[in-house]
Amino acid sequence: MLLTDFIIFVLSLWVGFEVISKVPATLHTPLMSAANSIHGIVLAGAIVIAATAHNPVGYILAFFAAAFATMNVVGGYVVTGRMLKMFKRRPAPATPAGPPIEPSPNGARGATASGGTANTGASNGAKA
Amino acid sequence: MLLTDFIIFVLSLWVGFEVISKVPATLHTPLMSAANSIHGIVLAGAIVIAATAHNPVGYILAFFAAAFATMNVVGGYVVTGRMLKMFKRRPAPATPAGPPIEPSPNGARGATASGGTANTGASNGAKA
Amino acid sequence: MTGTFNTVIQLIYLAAASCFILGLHLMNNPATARRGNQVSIAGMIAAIIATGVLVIHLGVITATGWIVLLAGIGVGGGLGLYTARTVKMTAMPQLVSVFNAVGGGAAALVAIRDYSQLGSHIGAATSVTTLLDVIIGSVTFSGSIIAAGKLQGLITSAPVTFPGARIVNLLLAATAVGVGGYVIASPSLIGLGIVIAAALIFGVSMVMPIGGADMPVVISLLNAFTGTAVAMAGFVINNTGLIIAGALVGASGGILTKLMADAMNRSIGNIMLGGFGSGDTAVAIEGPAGAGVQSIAADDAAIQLAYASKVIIVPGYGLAAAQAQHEVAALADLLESRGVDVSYAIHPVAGRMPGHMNVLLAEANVPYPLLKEMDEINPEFARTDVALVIGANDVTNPAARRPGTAISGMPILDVDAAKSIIVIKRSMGHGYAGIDNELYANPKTSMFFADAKKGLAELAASVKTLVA
Amino acid sequence: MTGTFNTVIQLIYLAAASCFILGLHLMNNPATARRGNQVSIAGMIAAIIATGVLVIHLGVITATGWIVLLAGIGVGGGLGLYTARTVKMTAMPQLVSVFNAVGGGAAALVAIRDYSQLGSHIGAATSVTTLLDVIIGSVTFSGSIIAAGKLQGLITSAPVTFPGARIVNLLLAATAVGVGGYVIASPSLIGLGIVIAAALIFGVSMVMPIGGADMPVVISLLNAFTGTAVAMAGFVINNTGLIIAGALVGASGGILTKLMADAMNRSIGNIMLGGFGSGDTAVAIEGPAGAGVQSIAADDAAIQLAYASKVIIVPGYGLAAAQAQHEVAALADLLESRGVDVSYAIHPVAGRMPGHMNVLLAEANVPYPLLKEMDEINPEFARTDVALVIGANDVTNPAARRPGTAISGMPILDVDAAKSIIVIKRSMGHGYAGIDNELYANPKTSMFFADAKKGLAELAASVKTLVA
Ligand SMILES: NC(=O)c1ccc[n+]([C@@H]2O[C@H](COP(=O)([O-])OP(=O)(O)OC[C@H]3O[C@@H](n4cnc5c(N)ncnc54)[C@H](OP(=O)(O)O)[C@@H]3O)[C@@H](O)[C@H]2O)c1
Ligand SMILES: NC(=O)c1ccc[n+]([C@@H]2O[C@H](COP(=O)([O-])OP(=O)(O)OC[C@H]3O[C@@H](n4cnc5c(N)ncnc54)[C@H](OP(=O)(O)O)[C@@H]3O)[C@@H](O)[C@H]2O)c1
Repeated sequence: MLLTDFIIFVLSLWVGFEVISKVPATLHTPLMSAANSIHGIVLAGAIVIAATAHNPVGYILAFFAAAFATMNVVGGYVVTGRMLKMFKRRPAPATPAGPPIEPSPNGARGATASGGTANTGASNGAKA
Repeated sequence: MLLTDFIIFVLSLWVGFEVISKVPATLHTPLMSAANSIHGIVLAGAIVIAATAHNPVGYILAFFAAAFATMNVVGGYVVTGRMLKMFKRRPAPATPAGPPIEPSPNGARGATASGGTANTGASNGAKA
Repeated sequence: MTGTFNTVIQLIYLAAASCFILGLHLMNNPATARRGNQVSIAGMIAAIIATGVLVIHLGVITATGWIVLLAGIGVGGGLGLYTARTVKMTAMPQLVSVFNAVGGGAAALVAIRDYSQLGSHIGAATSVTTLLDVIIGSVTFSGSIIAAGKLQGLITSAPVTFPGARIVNLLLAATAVGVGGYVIASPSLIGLGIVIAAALIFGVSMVMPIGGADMPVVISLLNAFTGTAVAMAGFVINNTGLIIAGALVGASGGILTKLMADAMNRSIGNIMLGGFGSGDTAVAIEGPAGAGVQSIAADDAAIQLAYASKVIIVPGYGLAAAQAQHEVAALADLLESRGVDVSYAIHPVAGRMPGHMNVLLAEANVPYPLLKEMDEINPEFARTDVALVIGANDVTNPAARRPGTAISGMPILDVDAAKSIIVIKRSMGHGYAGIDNELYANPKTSMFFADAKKGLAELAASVKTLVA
Repeated sequence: MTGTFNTVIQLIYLAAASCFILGLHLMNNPATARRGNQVSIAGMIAAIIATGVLVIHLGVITATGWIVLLAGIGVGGGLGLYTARTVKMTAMPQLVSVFNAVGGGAAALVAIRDYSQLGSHIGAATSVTTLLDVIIGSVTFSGSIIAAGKLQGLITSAPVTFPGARIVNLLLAATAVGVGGYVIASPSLIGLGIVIAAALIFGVSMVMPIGGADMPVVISLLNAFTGTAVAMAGFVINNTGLIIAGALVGASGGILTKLMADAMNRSIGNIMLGGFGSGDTAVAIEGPAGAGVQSIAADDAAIQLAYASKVIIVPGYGLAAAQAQHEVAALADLLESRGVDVSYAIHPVAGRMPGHMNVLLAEANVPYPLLKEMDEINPEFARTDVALVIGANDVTNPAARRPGTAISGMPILDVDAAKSIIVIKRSMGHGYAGIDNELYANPKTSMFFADAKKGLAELAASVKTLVA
């Protein structure tokens, strides 16, 4: 059991390692905040210990664990959402929406710093 | 057991999904060949069934399994190696080594189509 | 519990984890970032509900347990929602840090509870993860609170250190680990208490010596810590969901920390060891000084701007410090209404947190497309009549181009390529890096010495008079 | 077996899998690709040795088992090494396809062996994966062999199809799955045989209707299939190493297939349904034809090249077909010795496989830095005196820039920006896409009608005479 847990742990590390590709600096803070919300899943752990609590100490620990975890998960997602609102797109009044970047032939996945903006830029163009 | 195996399976799918970022087309064939060699790990399976074989049928199956798998793994890696040899660098006689690309601030990971060549180009410059 | 039931729960956890992964993936790109967050939320809801169902199914939870649990969720949820809704955009990093703290705290509590309950009946393997969870969780808890305090200005953002600080840190770490090892061998709650105390103090003494301006990176690092702590909690209560999500955050947080540090060309190492993160110690020498620096009056600056055909605004930390985002937006609108082509040059590390300028200007409803990333806008400066630098310093300092300076190697905005440059700042005071800026001595440059907020208001006023 | 022993083996598998991941990661970038392959190899060796040790430790293997095993390894290894060493660079895709076939075959055999041995004692869950393994493995086996045959020219590369082919495919698939379901319910070797047969035939009939030129994509897809089959084999014999590595290949292979298809702007869907992958049905109409097309003689072409200051060579499928790589390298050296700046413009899908031109020119020892990717070289055409197009057609066809053509939307090399263009091909014959090329009617273009090998030799000769 511990072994398979460990295997799962390592594989998840790999996923985390690979999932963050080159990100425009603008997204660093939102991404940090998003990752932050995800570890709010510890709430699941809090629920479990609340379920097995039978004495005052247990209840107190469970209470704080639940409160802390919920604060993390709720607050985290709301803040992230607010940060990402700044990517809402409104038609650009004066300037052209984006740089004329040649669509690279295999531009399938993984936003690059410039690539990222290019995308938004492009879709602005579409909207504007 | 089946459950944890499945979890491991899904996580590995995610890793595979994330690990291939934008690759210069030049590398498509070598990458395909590399992935090909990796599934040569089925040789481990062949060894296991050879270990548990006790009748002619079992032996025959084990033999072919072992032969097939070994061919896959050995051939795969050798071919990949040969393909990648073409990235060996020799000082460029006439032309400049690479395009003058501004190093992007967070150019930490994940090669982009052009980025890829830029890298090689750059290092040529260094070598030349 | 029935096998199949458990299986279903596990599969839901797996699905949730997949949502988290997909969410992060989508967040690599501004175009899909918001969808990413929604996917992630969906996964979280699924995971929590599944756990609730599991607990009900187990049926061991007492009535008090329910009350405690729901009370905790209510209180925590309320606090989280309220703070997250009301916090000012620019104060978000410290809030994230607080959420970090509570996350780490919760992870630690899970392990503590587990340890105190099981006492000596736990196998060594489990209690190693238990202790790791306790230690990492506690360090993150106190460390994150200090980090938040520094950013909020409740604690001096200047590096606080004292002779022998390093040794103290080493001792604390040694205590936590050493005693930790002991309590694994022979379980004792006092021992555990010592471990917790040592870890908490260590968290404080780890972050105190780091300058406020480096906090974004530190927070990101502590974020990765919390992830790891949560993964450990997953081992403790043997919950796959926690393990996967925790490890995911641990690794991606680590990568993210590196990207951040790279962007402000610092190494994580020398950030953690403290050093020039001293932040805003830049003393504002009153009045202009320095050789060959020419200053300019509001009206003349206004004329240049009003009759330019292309203006690029270069915002920096000063704009945030002066809270002048609305003024700058107003001025830009004014110029645009006169047909001037206005755009903003956003340096990756302008301000004091990644994306600082974006949040700031978003607050003033500057359309996102007007904000241009550095690589995108640098070529445009040559075609620009006036570069209006507002409270930006280091990110425009040509000194970065030659080696041997505090900012050498940091990519900068090629402001000096513009036909003329107007700099709004209060004095010749230094920026974060604490070095002089050669740009100000450039003959093309004229300094408009003023607080950003007031200065911009003046400019707007005089532009208006011009138009009238 | 002892728990710890098993644990160690599992950890070695995990380490091996991590090597595979890291290897693929490094292979995303030309600069680190070779190291990536070495890391991957290291992981593989570790995994195999660990398995060997495991088997010895179990001690159940018979002497005959050893002989059989080692014989198999010897034969397979020898074959693999020999073919891989001796194959011509340009024949590599078909060889990869063969390795694919044997990999899938091996995976299928593992499941067959397992099924035949365990008979009815297996739980449904296991035998679902068993059947999946058998089916996917068999399809890959026969499909890959056909694909290799088409590329090698042993089987016509033209799409082979007949009325009702689709229905037949459906029936075959239905049989495999249906009977598969039956043999899970009530195990029977005959049933398994039917499943295998149906799967094998399906593999053939799936690949036959696809044109030879689309084979690189098909091979990549089958590669992903094999990965999945191997993962299933991992489920069958409950081996984590196989599961991780297999799933890894399954997913990354899938992504890679998509990237490939995108690069030659096809969708995987319409490739699998066959269609205009018909490849080299381009009939070579003898002698020049077409309005307003001017042809040029070797000497005149030689003069243009010899006195140019910058020449870009645009190789295409024709260069490979004529095996003229050494001739082009020789000509390039000759020009460079005269101080002409020569470089090669490599279109991502020039030729018939990704990287076709790179392997081809590498064979003639053209230094890698001279090969420029499309995005990098396109801006340079404007500064180019002569663009020498050798057996390239579609990748230079301006028709791609406007909608409604077979290649619309495919990014092309901006050859027509060069001051003058010389095209070497045998006739006005079409390329892979089977459409006319407006470039040839361009006043700046002069056609040098010849087989690439002969033509280039002539050119070199006349350049030499000029120098003398
Ligand atoms: N973005 C991040 O994630 C991050 C994190 C940590 C550190 N940093 C560092 O912070 C720096 C950011 O560069 P920057 O150019 O944005 O800022 P800066 O280099 O720190 O300069 C800010 C300037 O604004 C002026 N200023 C301060 N208050 C002002 C006010 N009320 N009105 C007008 N001007 C005011 C100051 O000059 P006066 O005193 O003369 O007014 C100061 O020179 C970089 O060195 C970066 O590495 C960034
Ligand atoms: N790279 C890949 O992965 C891949 C895979 C599948 C399909 N494709 C497709 O293949 C095409 C590649 O374009 P391409 O420009 O490289 O090739 P192409 O468009 O297929 O044109 C090749 C040209 O070479 C000429 N040629 C043939 N044999 C020759 C010889 N012995 N000497 C001189 N010329 C000869 C032919 O004209 P003559 O008959 O008049 O000589 C033909 O027009 C693209 O459409 C691409 O989508 C690529």
